[in-house]
Amino acid sequence: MINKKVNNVTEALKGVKSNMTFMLGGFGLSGIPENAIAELVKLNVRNVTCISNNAGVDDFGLGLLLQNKQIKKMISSYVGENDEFERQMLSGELEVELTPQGTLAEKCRAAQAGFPAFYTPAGFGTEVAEGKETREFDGKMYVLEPAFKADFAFVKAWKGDEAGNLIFKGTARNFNANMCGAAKITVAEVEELVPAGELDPNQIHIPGIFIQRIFQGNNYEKRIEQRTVRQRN
Amino acid sequence: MINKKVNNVTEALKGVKSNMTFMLGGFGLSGIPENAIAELVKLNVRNVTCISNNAGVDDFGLGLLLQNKQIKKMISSYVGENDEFERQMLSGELEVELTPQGTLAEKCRAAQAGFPAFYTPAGFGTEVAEGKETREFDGKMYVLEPAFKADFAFVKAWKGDEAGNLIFKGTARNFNANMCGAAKITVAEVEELVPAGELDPNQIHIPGIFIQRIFQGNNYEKRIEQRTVRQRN
Amino acid sequence: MLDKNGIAKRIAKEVKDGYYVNLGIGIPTLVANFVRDDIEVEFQSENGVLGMGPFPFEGEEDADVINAGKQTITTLPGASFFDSATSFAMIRGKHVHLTILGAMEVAQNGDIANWKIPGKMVKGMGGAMDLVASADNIIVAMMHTNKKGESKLLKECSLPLTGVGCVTKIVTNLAVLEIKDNAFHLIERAPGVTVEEIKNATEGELIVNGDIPEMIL
Amino acid sequence: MLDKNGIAKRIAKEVKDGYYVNLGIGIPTLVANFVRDDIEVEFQSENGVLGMGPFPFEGEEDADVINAGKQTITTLPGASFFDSATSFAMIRGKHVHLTILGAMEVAQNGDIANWKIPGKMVKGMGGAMDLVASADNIIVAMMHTNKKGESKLLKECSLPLTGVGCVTKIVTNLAVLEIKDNAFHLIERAPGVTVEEIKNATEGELIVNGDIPEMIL
Repeated sequence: MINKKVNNVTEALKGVKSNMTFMLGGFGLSGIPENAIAELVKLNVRNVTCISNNAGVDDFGLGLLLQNKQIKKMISSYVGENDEFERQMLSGELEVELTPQGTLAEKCRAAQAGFPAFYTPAGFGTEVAEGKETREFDGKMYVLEPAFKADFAFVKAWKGDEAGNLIFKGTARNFNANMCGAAKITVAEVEELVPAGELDPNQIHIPGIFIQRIFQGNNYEKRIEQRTVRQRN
Repeated sequence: MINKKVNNVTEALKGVKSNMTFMLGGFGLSGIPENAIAELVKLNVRNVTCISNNAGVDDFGLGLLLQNKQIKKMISSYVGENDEFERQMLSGELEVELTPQGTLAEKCRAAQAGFPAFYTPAGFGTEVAEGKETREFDGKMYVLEPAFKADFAFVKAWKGDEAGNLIFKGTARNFNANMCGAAKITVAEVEELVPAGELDPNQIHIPGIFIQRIFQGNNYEKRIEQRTVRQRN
Repeated sequence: MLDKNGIAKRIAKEVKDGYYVNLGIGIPTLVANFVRDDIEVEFQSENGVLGMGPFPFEGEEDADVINAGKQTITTLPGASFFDSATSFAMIRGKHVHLTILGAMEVAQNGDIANWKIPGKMVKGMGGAMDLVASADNIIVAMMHTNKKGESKLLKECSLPLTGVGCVTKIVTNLAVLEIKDNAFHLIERAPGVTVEEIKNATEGELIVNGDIPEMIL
Repeated sequence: MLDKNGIAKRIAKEVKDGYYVNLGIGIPTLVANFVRDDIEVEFQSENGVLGMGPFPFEGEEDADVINAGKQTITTLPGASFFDSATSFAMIRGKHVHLTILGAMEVAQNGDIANWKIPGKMVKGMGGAMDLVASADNIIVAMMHTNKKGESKLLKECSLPLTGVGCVTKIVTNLAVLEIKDNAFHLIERAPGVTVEEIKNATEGELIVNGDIPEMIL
């Protein structure tokens, strides 16, 4: 067993520098790597490019890096619910590359799986396809999209073992699974880190080969963005 | 819940005809859809094209269809361990399209996921790439491979529920997972079929949306091709 | 004239037995409330869940179980969770049978715009571009006109497109329309709405063939 | 001169701490027996398992747990099972650090042929084409000459290729060689084998620079 365990978030983020490109898992605030984000704020790396489906809210998630003006460019599919984001984008301080959500996921998976690019129908005929190669297959038009290239991927899982194997919970899996192994170094933080052998090999969502460092995260806030409930009758 | 359960293999294979293209899961004899294969022999459909990593052995797996001369063409990555196969191929009775194993898997996944084609480095500069489009990305050469098109996919899982959700066991997962949803109709046979709600939604390998019909299989032989053991000391 | 729930109720009749359905944010979300309970339907949310149920009871919310609108949800028996790439494999691979989404504009050739107002509103397309580029069966749920009273059914979209030539059916507060041969074809009128009113509210080419029935809800 | 176990033993020294390794059928499979036990290594098998252990005890074989050679195996703590597409994502995505495989022929430019003898043997390439096209670090394990005594280290492969310009290291029963600048570079001699013997058994361009040490096993 190749041991991927590091002792804390500081060790896990060793080598993180300004001007790098990061991938960050999560959908909205669900499944975001809270510990890594807090450490990025602390490290105060600047001019970074972040690949993340969303940009957090004003005071949580990637919103914390935005408040701190650490982000040069965001690559996302949906960036609503964030006033500071909108302000920086409209003022030109922040570069934004909006990417269809399925394309975003597959650009991660392509990087993970060694595909240089792929053809997708999403965005054909729209401004997303401007300047990109397009091509017809079986009478339908597709856009050629390149795989992402990133320095670090920060993902958050529910359980993990020392071999780096990950199990996610519910819809917190989202982009976290696809970002594993899609950057030069993948750092996984987990709610529960167990010794190798405790997880069923048949029930691993992401095998440890895709992970370089894993650590036991702490103080998860797991904030809910839209608390919707029904009444008991 | 959309119920995918059918009562038996006969119902599951309704619509199967001669001249069709089938996908069949399994690696060697591990994880092959034994019940579907037996029914294909019984139905005696002819001139079929089979997409399957291997071709079984002389008296089991797809070897049974070969003995019966039902197969017109095999698309596989490895076809050793089968004398009848070799005889039919060398005599020209059987058409064979050998495909690198990773390409075979991805041609299934592309069909499942709605990608028309993909670029892979496998086979570049070899006879596998003859007549195919090639292209350079970042100084490396790739071959363009189209997604498979098939009429039926026959897969075998360990557990399944009435909603069509599947859980595989061990290395019997192999191509079974990638073939789900890669043909017009996917038929899953399982060792244990349970009511919806009994499987943990977090531990489903293949969601039921990729499956059209599921049935409780029976009489699994699960033959071992290379029984290798060590001695207790 | 229909309200939002009325539009949702009418669209619910398009949901057939055995359908996997992706519901967009807004009016489309309401559709789930009106689907007949004698048919089998499963709702997919592109953030990674199939088999969505109602909102949780108070106190049972789980931050790890949400829909694409970031709302807390529950799951029904037979549900499954999966990653984003697999979710869009379902969508791109045409395993989802029906997509219902809102729009700011629809053109008579089936173009749709619903993600950006240049210089004003740039929230992003989310999964909408993948959905409209992939689905064979797309229903747009929207008001017939915008807040200024201007038609949203146009000869050509003025806003940046989400997808080209992809919308086949529209249900508005005034009517049900199909798009074919580069025109809106009026199929049904909302209760109490005249063909004339629909004509006046439709900027694009409107085809009215014979008597147009009032919709049954 | 080395036997098969000797070749495997020498190759095992190339396996470094922290490596994920894919072992082909034949001599490569034997390498696992000789890897130092003070380093952390995991073996991947392309049919869908990471963290392979030894063969099972008699009576504990499981038809659902095999390697790419279709042999029954066991798994070690930290193991995982996955589908074929994910397995080749590991390989194509360069997450596997070292690939060890057999060959029928290797050319001085790094070409390899190991899957087909036209008109005679056509078993298929299995995962070999994906492995050699993807891996940065490929070691070929083979006999220096074939059964007829003809060299397998050639100027050009005569058999259909498995991959082009991909082999960087070869360990045979006679020597360890590196491929660069369109030539075989002799690095080590097998115990008791002379440079002359290696020259005679090598059809391709062979570079011998200075004294060539005998390998330490």
